[in-house]
Amino acid sequence: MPSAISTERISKHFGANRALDQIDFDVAFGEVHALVGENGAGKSTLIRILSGVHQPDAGRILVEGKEQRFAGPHDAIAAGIVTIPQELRLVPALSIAENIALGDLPVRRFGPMALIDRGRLREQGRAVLAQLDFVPDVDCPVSRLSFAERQLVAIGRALHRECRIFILDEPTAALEQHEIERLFSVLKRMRAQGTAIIYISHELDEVVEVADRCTVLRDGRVVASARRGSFAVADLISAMTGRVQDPGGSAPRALGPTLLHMQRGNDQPVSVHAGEMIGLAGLLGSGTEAIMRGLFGVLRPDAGISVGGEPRTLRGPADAIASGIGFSPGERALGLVLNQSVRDNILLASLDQVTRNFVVDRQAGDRIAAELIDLLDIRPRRPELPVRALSGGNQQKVLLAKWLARRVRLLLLEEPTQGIDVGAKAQIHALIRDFVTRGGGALIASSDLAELARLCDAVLAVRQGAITARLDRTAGLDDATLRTAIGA
Amino acid sequence: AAQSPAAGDKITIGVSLAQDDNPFYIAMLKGIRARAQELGWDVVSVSANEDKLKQINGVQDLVARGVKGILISPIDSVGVNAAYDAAAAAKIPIVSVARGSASPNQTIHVAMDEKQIGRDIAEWTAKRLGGKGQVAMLLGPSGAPTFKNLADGYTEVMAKYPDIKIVFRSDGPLTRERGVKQAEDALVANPDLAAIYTANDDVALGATQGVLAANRKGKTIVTGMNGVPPALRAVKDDNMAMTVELNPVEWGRLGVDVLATYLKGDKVDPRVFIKHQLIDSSNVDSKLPKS
Amino acid sequence: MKHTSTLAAWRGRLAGQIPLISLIALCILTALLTPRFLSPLNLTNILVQSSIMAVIAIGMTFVIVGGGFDLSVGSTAALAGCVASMVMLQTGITAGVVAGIMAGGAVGLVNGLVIAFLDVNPFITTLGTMVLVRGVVFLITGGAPVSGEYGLPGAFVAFGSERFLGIHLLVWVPALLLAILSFVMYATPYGRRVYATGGGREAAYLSGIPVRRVIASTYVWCGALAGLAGVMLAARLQSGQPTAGEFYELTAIAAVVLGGASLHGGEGSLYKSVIGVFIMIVLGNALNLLNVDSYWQRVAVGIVIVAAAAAERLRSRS
Amino acid sequence: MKHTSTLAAWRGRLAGQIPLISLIALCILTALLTPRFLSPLNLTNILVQSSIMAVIAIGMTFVIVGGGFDLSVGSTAALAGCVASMVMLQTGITAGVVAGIMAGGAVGLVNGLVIAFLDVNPFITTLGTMVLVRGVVFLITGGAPVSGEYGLPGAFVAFGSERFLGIHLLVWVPALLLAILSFVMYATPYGRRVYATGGGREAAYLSGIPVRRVIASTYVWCGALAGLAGVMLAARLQSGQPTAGEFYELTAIAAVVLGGASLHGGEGSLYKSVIGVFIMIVLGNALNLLNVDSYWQRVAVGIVIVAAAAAERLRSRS
Ligand SMILES: Nc1ncnc2c1ncn2[C@@H]1O[C@H](COP(=O)(O)OP(=O)(O)OP(=O)(O)O)[C@@H](O)[C@H]1O
Ligand SMILES: Nc1ncnc2c1ncn2[C@@H]1O[C@H](COP(=O)(O)OP(=O)(O)OP(=O)(O)O)[C@@H](O)[C@H]1O
Ligand SMILES: [Mg+2]
Ligand SMILES: [Mg+2]
Repeated sequence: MPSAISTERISKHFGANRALDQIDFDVAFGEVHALVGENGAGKSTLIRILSGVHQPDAGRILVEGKEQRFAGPHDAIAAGIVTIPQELRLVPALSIAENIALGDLPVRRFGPMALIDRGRLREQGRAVLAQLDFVPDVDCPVSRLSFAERQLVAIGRALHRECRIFILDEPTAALEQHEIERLFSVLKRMRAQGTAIIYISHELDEVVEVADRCTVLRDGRVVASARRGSFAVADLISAMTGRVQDPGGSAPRALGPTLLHMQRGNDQPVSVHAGEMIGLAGLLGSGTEAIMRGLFGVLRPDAGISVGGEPRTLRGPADAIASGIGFSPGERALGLVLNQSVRDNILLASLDQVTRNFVVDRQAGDRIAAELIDLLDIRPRRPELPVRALSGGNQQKVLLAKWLARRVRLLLLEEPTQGIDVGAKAQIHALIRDFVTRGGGALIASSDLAELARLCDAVLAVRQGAITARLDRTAGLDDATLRTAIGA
Repeated sequence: AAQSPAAGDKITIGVSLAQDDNPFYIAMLKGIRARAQELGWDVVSVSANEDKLKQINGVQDLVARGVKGILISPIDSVGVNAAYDAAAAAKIPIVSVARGSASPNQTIHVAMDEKQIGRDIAEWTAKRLGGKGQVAMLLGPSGAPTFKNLADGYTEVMAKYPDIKIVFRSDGPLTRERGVKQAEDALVANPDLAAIYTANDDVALGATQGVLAANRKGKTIVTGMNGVPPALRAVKDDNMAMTVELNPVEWGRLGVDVLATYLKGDKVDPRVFIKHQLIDSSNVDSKLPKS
Repeated sequence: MKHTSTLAAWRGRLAGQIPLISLIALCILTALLTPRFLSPLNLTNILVQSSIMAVIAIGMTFVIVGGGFDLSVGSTAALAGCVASMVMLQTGITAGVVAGIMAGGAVGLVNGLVIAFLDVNPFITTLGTMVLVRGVVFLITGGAPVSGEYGLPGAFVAFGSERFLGIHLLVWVPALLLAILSFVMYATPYGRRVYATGGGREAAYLSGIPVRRVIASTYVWCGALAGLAGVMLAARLQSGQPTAGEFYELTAIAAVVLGGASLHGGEGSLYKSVIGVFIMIVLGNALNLLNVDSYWQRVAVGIVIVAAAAAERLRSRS
Repeated sequence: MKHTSTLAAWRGRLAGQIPLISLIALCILTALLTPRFLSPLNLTNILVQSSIMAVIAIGMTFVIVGGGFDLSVGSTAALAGCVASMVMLQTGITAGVVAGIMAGGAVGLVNGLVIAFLDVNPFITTLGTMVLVRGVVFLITGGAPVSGEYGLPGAFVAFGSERFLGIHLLVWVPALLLAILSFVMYATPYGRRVYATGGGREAAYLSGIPVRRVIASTYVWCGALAGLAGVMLAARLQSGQPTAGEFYELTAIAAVVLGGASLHGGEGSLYKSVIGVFIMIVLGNALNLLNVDSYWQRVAVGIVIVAAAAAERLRSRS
């Protein structure tokens, strides 16, 4: 039996940048084939080619052994390929139900006329989301949903389409353990029904759990491919990075003065000391976003905030930044000016620091940008490249670099390692640790409870908008306790 | 039939002019208001700004307001017939001033003889040029019949002079700015230009600046039309060769008088003409305000 | 709990109707200031005066919901009116009307192809066609109004003034269009594709919606409806007028935006755009009835436009 | 390898200069068709004719880079010209010029405050002020040009025609502005904030940039520069003209977009906008010199605008 879909020597360039180099790749019906690799390795580019968004410079795509050319996504969809792209693409003004059925609306026919069947539209939306244990009002416009909820809608949209080949590009980046498990059970059922699945993730544990086969990309080339049972997390890492991972140990740190303190009603206080990393954990829609934004002055907090021991009213991000706070939002597009260069984005919050005599000191700016690009290993090392041309993981690093350039004392980080490869994740963890060791503080909201458990000195659990518990490392911290605390 | 107003009942008349931002119509409205006040009438004015539909709408609004008579300077001779129909349906007399209409419901037209004015300008220019030379025409807005008639009269006469050639024609809005730019370009394209015809004084005043800038003062003459004060001064200063005085204030007064006569029930000719006069250096002094 | 949520829902529903509320407020205020406002004659006038702009605004809504912009509608209406008149004088009324609408559709098609398939900015493309089409109109008419020796056919001119069931024929046109096309926008897959394309082109594209074809189609709608408006205008002006329709584009876009559509695309509804047209027309009518000086009228129009738009913004704030 | 990358870099650099290339192509074509095009008189004319629109386009670039839109520049220029003339006749030249520019800045401030702080759509806000300001101009002037009994002061009128180092004073103004303001846009934190705000308002906000103040400031620039342009226009027309500046808004926006700015904000440069102005002015000049019929001129202008914009698009495609 031929493969469901396969590629032969696919290559793709962006300008002088070679994203893919002679890729041979295939997936069979009833198989989950995982694709892993560092940020910028070319995974998404390969997916975009398989789903008709990009056209390859060279090479062939075969669907069930027959060569196919995709002029656009509609051709790929017609060939039975459904994709959840890495960047969520939803229509904010349309309802959840309409987004799910976008491009394939249920209709009733009256002779030549086709009218939308709204009842069926809603039902389909509800049914498909129920598989993921997500039961929203499907008439609600997507613009009102949180990032993670939108990710569920995007998954729902893909599940809605009957397909023979299903491609998921980092579908779980913002998701909770519970939703991830639901997704996996759906995937397993689809595999049992004979669907071919391509799965991309930086969560190598997930990959080992779900994949029948795993291919590793590095710098646009296939460097390894193995079947279930013959690969483990460590092998994948060394294939991806070409080196053996050293587990970053956490050096003991001395706590400094309180950097941030917030007390709301009867809640547990939020307090971050210099040298401390505090986690913020909560289920979908539990209100961690609102807490972070309140601390950054975006939402008017209903509580006394003090920064560095002094009470402050934060009237906006500018106030928060002036008090030494930096914030990186979970949705990258909100933190980056996508059409501006890496350099300009890094300097965005520190323009006044690099200004001499009312003029931006270009050399100083270039130096700072270059240092941070080095430090964070942002690739490609071209400060003048627009941020939109960077892979997702590298964009995430730029977001962090922006605040390191500003030398803030306190970082508010939402999903700081979302979509980041293992190597880079360790790098970023090390960077945050280093930042904290040098007298900074960090408040980290993450849906990855294991990450919080590994990283933080204490984790605050959020339920229905209230901070209900504080779990200290000294009292033992692991994802199971966290899960119980947030009510998962 | 005309209704004769009951004594003591204050009469309101409606006015719909083609533009409200043109000195010509501003002066005309002044004349209308002044004469109406003398008669003890009220005036309601709506503007159209060269938008035909807006003029129809405005007249409809006047009819809805219950005016006793309407003075209109129609933007187009056919295009605003619906305005005349609306007035007729309400049995309100409607008098065209300056521009005219082909509508059968036009009660009276207080007109100027546009073609004749164009001919007169052309004759004057031809005489001044000695029957030969290149001429540029800066016309009015495309499609407006008044300016078409003026230009037709002008070209009709110039056609009779074999040595006079019209080498440049352009239409557009009646602004000073356009006059400058078009004159500049016309003079680059035709450095020996002997005369520039313009459809109105504002364009003419702009054109004189273009002539000055190209160092053609005295060699390229500019003619205008309307006789507004700055143009008279330019004629006096020898920057402009000639303009045509229409005296819009008088025109407005005449319109009100014609309407008054009609409302009294007296008979009026369907077409009443207003006089025009060419103004050049020979007679400009009598027209300038005494200071 | 139940109580507040009903209240909130009501507030939300009210907020969605701010254009309508603004219109009603405007009407009440005018009616208080002058009783003539509510006279049957005046109400009829308002309907007739709104009809042509309403047809254009309906077409403009397609384009704006699809994420575009069309400055060429005024010139297109003039073209259609002149073409219709010329053909009508030769061949007959039906042929003339069809020719006018098709001329409009052709302009829309050009706009649509250039914008959707060559990716040229809609502002600049339709500014170009606005100027170009006006040139074509002057070329084919020689700049003079088209009404033939003896005027346009009587039956056609009558269309500009006759009534059916007491309502002017000119008013029936947008009324029927509104009913049919609202249905198309709301209930057919095509309509939802327009919203999806305008609201998120990438998402629509990745869902297999032929976004380019959808975008091009919105301009064809807009052009054809501007053409129809031009034909109606010719009936009302009893001639094809080459200079007709100046500034229509800005009025139409203003009406659509006053109706709550977003110039970023994906939002807006035909019915609210028509409300926007009424706001503009009633405002002009009221100022005329109140004998407001034409210079002050401009000041008042400017203020009301901004105020109405500001009120509409309160919605997204609340 | 080295070779191809230099080639690619060159191609990229060329593609960034498509507006300039279009302009040069247009000039060469015209010069071949008529030798008069390159005469010193004509080149001077082109510079002078471009100067006023260039000043407006520079201001418009601020607004468009900041993610906005301004339709009110034409009315604002008329207001400034009339205010300057009126004040000048009373008080003196300097006071008049300052009053004109400040009147423009005041209109810009109103636009900016309404748009940035009330979140009203820029299109509708500036459409409103466009109409409103025109009304104010007519009110203060009574609709008649302002030039006093004996004309505006001679020294002021001379400014509209005199030269310095062989170049008209009118031309020096945009030249100096371009130099100074390009520096502001590129090298100062303020300039970078304008780009960031236009390119990603949310990201700029979350980076501590006072986006509302930045947006409002772009409209003040635009208004004040439109005011300055109005003053220059008054000098050139030797009077304050209440009807001046109609359609300036569309021409200015077209020039900025032809110069490669994005109407979505965050992209564009002052120098390229001025190139866009030259394209528009040279085109009109060329058609006049070639004695193209004014109807055909419209057709040609429309085609060239769309073609130039399409050429500019090729950049992002290649
Ligand atoms: N549109 C584009 N223009 C220019 N370069 C691009 C573009 N898209 C991707 N690239 C480049 O191609 C390379 C591969 O990117 P790709 O997005 O496929 O990486 P990825 O493996 O999906 O990374 P990540 O794990 O971070 O999502 C990167 O170097 C990236 O910078
Ligand atoms: N969101 C997008 N991302 C990337 N490329 C896009 C996007 N939108 C459009 N394109 C480009 O547009 C091209 C085709 O566009 P599109 O699919 O909209 O055409 P279409 O309307 O489907 O036409 P047809 O069905 O006739 O082929 C693609 O090659 C692609 O490069
Ligand atoms: Mg990727
Ligand atoms: Mg296609």
